[in-house]
Amino acid sequence: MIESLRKICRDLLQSNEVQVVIGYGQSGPGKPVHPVFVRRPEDIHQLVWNEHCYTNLVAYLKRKEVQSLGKAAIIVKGCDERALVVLEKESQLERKNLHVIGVACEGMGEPRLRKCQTCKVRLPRFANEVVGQMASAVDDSRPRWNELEEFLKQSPAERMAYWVEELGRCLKCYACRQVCPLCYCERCLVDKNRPTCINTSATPKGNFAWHITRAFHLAGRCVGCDECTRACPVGIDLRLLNQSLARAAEEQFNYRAGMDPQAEILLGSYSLQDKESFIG
Amino acid sequence: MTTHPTPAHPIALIPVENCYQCGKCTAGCPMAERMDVMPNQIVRLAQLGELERALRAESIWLCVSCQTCSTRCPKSFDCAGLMDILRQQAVEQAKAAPSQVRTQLFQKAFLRNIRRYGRLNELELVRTFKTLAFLKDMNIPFLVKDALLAFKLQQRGKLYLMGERVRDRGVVDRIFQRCL
Amino acid sequence: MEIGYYPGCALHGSSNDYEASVHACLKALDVSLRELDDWICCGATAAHSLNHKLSIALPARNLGLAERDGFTQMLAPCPMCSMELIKAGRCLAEDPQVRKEISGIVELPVTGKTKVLNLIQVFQQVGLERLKSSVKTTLESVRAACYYGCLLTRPPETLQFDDCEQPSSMEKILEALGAKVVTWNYKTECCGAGMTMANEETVLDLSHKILSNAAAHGANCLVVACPMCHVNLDMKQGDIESRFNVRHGMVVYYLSDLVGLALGLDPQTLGIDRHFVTRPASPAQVAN
Amino acid sequence: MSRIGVFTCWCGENIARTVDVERVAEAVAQIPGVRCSVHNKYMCSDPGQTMIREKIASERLDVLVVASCSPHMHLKTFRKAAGQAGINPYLVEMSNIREHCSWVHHDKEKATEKAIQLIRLSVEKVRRNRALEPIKVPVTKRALVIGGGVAGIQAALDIADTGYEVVMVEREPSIGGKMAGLSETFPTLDCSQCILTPRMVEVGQHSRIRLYSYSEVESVDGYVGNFKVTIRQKARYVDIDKCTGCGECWNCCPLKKQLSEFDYGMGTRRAIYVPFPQAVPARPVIDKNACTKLKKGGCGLCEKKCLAKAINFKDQDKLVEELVGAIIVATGYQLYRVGQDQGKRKLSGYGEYGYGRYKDVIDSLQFERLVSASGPTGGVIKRPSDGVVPNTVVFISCVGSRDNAKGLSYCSKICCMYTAKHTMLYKHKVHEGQAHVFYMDIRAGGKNYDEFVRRAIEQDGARYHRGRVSKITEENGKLIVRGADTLAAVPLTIEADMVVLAAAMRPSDGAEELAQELGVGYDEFGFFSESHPKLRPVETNAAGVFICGACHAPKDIPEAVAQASAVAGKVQVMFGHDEMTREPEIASINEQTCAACFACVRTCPYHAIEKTEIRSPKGILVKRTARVNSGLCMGCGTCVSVCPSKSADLEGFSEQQIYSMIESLV
Amino acid sequence: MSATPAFEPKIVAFVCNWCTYLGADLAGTNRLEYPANVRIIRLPCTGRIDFNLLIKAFEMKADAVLVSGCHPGDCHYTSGNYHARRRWMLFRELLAILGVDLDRIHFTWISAAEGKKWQQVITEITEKTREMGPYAYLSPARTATDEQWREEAVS
Repeated sequence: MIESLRKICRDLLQSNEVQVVIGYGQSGPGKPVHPVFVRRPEDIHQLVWNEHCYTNLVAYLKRKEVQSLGKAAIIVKGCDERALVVLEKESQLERKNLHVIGVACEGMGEPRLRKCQTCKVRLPRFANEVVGQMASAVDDSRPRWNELEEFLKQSPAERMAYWVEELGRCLKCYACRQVCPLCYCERCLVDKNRPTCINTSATPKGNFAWHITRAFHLAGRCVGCDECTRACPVGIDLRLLNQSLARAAEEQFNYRAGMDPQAEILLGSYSLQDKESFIG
Repeated sequence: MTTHPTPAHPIALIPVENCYQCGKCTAGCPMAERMDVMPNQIVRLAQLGELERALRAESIWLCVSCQTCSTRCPKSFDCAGLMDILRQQAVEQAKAAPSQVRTQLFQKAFLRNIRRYGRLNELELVRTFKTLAFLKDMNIPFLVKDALLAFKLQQRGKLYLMGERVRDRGVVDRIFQRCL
Repeated sequence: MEIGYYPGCALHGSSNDYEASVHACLKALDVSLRELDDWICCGATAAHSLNHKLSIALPARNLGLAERDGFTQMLAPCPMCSMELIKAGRCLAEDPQVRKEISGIVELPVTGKTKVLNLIQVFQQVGLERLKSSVKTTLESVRAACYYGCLLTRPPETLQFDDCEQPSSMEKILEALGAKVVTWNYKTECCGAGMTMANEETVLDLSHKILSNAAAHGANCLVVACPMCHVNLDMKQGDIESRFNVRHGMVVYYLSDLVGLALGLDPQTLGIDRHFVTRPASPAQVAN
Repeated sequence: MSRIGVFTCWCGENIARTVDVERVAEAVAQIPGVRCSVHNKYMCSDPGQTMIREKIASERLDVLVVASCSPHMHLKTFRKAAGQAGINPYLVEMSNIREHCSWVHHDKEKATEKAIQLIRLSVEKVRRNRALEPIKVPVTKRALVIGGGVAGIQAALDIADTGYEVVMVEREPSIGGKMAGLSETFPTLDCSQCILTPRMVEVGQHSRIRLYSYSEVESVDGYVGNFKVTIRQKARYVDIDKCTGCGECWNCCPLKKQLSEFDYGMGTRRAIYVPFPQAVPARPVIDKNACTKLKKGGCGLCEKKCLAKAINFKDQDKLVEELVGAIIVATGYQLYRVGQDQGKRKLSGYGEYGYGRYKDVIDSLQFERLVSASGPTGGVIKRPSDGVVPNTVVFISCVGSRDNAKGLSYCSKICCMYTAKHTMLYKHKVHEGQAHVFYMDIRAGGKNYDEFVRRAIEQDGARYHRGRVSKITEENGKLIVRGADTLAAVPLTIEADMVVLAAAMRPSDGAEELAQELGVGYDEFGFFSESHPKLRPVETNAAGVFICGACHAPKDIPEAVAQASAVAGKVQVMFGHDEMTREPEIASINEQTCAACFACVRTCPYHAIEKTEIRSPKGILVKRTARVNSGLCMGCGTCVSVCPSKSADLEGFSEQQIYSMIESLV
Repeated sequence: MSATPAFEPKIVAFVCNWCTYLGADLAGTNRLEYPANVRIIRLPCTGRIDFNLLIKAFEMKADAVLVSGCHPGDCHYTSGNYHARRRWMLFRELLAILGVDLDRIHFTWISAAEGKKWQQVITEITEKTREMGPYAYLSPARTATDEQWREEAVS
């Protein structure tokens, strides 16, 4: 598996088809897995593949310094690939300038990550080539909104209390923004003044303003890679916010971000039939 | 006297007001020549709430449920469906046109028959139907009319003296109980 | 291929010739029919004329049985039955409320997911190519007027089968068998259906028109896929002739009869000898 | 720090009754930056406006708030006044303390409080207003007319006659449209071609009209006043400049049996042909699907015969560009196809009427050709199947129209009239003939219209039956029409020799695609939408694009012509100025911060935002960005909401303005 | 019941310039009285009404927010309100999970002809909000509507 992966990448570099391979590396067994940017065929051994390769490398494509390395090959799992689809629709990348190496994925982490437990796209669909194949069939019977529904059993005030508490811990470090493969604005709204649309103070107001904006800017875009939650140094479960919007998109508009390259972007289109029961 | 449709009334559930009286139902109806009230008039009466006259009309019993009216209706109004409901009402309210009694009797006999056996027992159906009809109109020719036919069917091995019956006749009867 | 089979009362009664014919020629095409166990009557016109709920419940019971026995597809050669079954199926599929209520009434969980087929659809599944290839005696002497009547195509939005004004599915099958078909005007006119007993004159009038028009357009036989139509056009043909004092002598075949003959089956097996009108040269004889 | 002036109005008692104007003025004076807060009985009156101008001078004010009525009422007034006093009009805001305050509240205390707050809102907004200059857009004084039917012809001539250039694009080989094929017109029964052909000739010869026949609009770029239109000239295989229209070619062409489009298949033409004798341009075209030379390289007779050497078998489609300032859509209609195929999924045909199967069941335009003196039968009514003169003709109205089941819910409006006309024309030509009409309602609103229908019934003996027809069948040479007469409450069967179906009017093929190309709205049936049903009936929501004739909705000739002239009027107004001024309160994009996600491009209702690339002088791509086309933007601000980085902003309702308004609510 | 008679709710209305604003004007011309608690912020189109504005309004201690524009099909800019409709639909979902009191945020279509509707809407919202009492945005304190929610939840 890893060998065939390395071979493909080595060939790509040798043939100079790409100038850099964005993949996973590990400084030693048991050591944490980290992204590597392999630029020379001889360094290809740096590449690893194991069940700790859960990060979504797509986020690195938006980095100027990575772009400056030349045409890239990127290693993606089925779920990561959804982000590529969104980025392409939002004309953030041109597929022809990117070589996508898909890897069949049985799920990441021990125990399995939450996102993996209900994953529906374990095989990349649009990659230039896919390494490995599925041992087990994708089981999409798994209810995907359990946590959300659990959470919604609380009363509004209880929820509010929860978030005031949770978001109260927010340091405004914006790691959630940095790791998000889909946050690519050159100047984030939160850094804009005259006017200051988002209250930047570390008060409940400020915290909510930021996290509402972050979540809503991902409405109909978030592909549920959970990088934001993973990256949060104070462990705020941002996944819930993203999920609430993802579910709405799916149930109200039968839309799943990054699944269908043909589908019109959710908040870039409308239908005369859109529900409006909530409008008086 | 007129029965105006109330929400309780099944007629109120079908959108009679959709009909704009173009008459295409009447135009295509194979039975229209024989009808006393034209199909489009039946719908009109329903629109006006003049159900009494619709229920007493012979037409609803002449309707053969061929669905031509519903199929060609430019407003996709289910005229044949209305006929069904009117028939049901006419029987419930005992307003069915006497001249068309045979059709009703036949259908009653039919249902009685399958209620008993679960499947149609043709010979018995004819027997019950003819008897019922005879009791109504004492019309001997009609009573004996098809006797010869039975013989012809016999010749062709198409006559079953003992009709089929389903094993679980209990459930059939319970279904009837729950519906009627 | 094996599919479920709902004969309906007629085919187990005076239309047993139709059943014989269907069985024989489907067998010849390796379609085995599994009869629905302990099926009940679909209720026919009587039910929907007299009680709406009953007109759903009776067919629903059968759909329930079909689901119990795991039928995905079920042939109902009688268009009345198939229409009632499909209609009930739709009501159930559309409305969970109805599903709940009816399941209670018929004492079986029923969702209406079983696909109910008419005879023509089964032939279509077998495929025209297959039919062509298995022809033993071509029917070139046949000039058939295909008669669909009402319930094969109507109501269209319920049945979703063929073109309700200009159906052509039977023609396609017969042409595949080398028969000629005539274009005529009464393909989808009504023959009087279940009025045979109660309102005979009507039936005779309507059926007379159909027979005459077919003859006028040069047909030497009628082809039907409905027991009731067969009764009215074949069994009643004598009465029609005496009532209008004409001589029709129009043989009325079931679609399966002609398919069977083309496959080389003999008229007896197909129950053709049990028809009332058998006079003019039957294509089988010509073929031999 | 701006010097703000606030002018509060009494509006006589209207405001003063429930709002303590003096107190308001005093309170407002306390707001930082307010240099002057005064009140007047009637701010909109001359004294009021004079007061404003004086204060501007005396207090050296640079921005103003007028607290009076609705901005929809007087914003223009006060902006003008300020302008006269040397203040940029866009530095003036209004507070609506009448409609939104004094008129709807009775509690003077609360009303006064609210008035103060409303004014504070406006003050906070106006502080951040920017001086704006109305956008000047140069106007190209040429009009494009798409479609050369009667509507297009009328519009083109009206515009050209006022001295402006017109470019006309017609899809068919000749202009004239549907009207050119009609026999006689209701309610006057005057010959259609006699009215139309002179107008066609005028177009053909007009010095200011450039006619592209047998051509289609390929693409449209630019915006109001400055459209760049690409026109596809379809290969005609005849050089119309060389051609003299002598007729040698089509007289010698051996392929005589081509069905004539102009006669709707009732007559024939050659492979090289002029659609009809009075065609404009009177130049032939070669049907490449028929011509043996073009198909197999044979024949070529016409080429040999043509002394002018005008035949060119190597001809190919050409693309030409035209610059125009206004676009007039007059693409007209087509008849609903009664047979099965509608080319449009949701429509279905009338299998029950046997159109296409029975030769003698024809549609209304085919009948027009049959009665037209210039038609295939020379005006003698012969039925298509065997050329026999029909003794009984059944006319059926509402075929497709008002038939939801077939997909068209609307009334085609003209069928009642032309059907009546048809019965008359028939009666006038076949005296012993009997016309039957099946109708649902007779809609004959219009000058002398109902009288006309009555004449058909009373004088020409047309028999009208109120009911639809269910089925048509053919039996030994007769068409058996099974209908109903609902007034007599009887089913009615008529044995006819010919049946004429008044098929519904539908927009021409390609109307929707054209609408999309032009950014014009259209309804579920493909008819173009006007921008306001009452007040802007010939404008569309795309500035500079106008509509007239049947592309907008079913209509008859007089209506189409009236609309065409109306359009011409609109265009003349537009061309009356060298440049157009447009409201400057429109969107703009901060190209430094734009992330080029192009959400704005997708959501802009006017396609006013374009994807562009910023390149260094050397041509190296610096970045991609969205850019607003000020000629197209109408200032709705949808782009601002969808822009994640708020690189988009809207003059007059800028982020700064709105936020400071909200903040002023504390 | 946290409301005190002294409490006057602050209601911010974001309305489009062509339908609802004119509807409010019409209410004026017809002298249709309604409570004086609403503050209108005029925007060209509902398409311009960004969710950040609504948050801002709550931050500025609005007790209720109204968003209103042209009925579907009537948008002066042809489709601004359709885009808005989708946005709001999703935005409400987000507010819901955050526990923001959805009875404090209202959406309506009010045309230029519906002065009456404007009057009713404003009156209802004001009364309702007055009953609910001041809105403590982001305070976990249990509100009246919350109790109500609980009852519905158990029933």
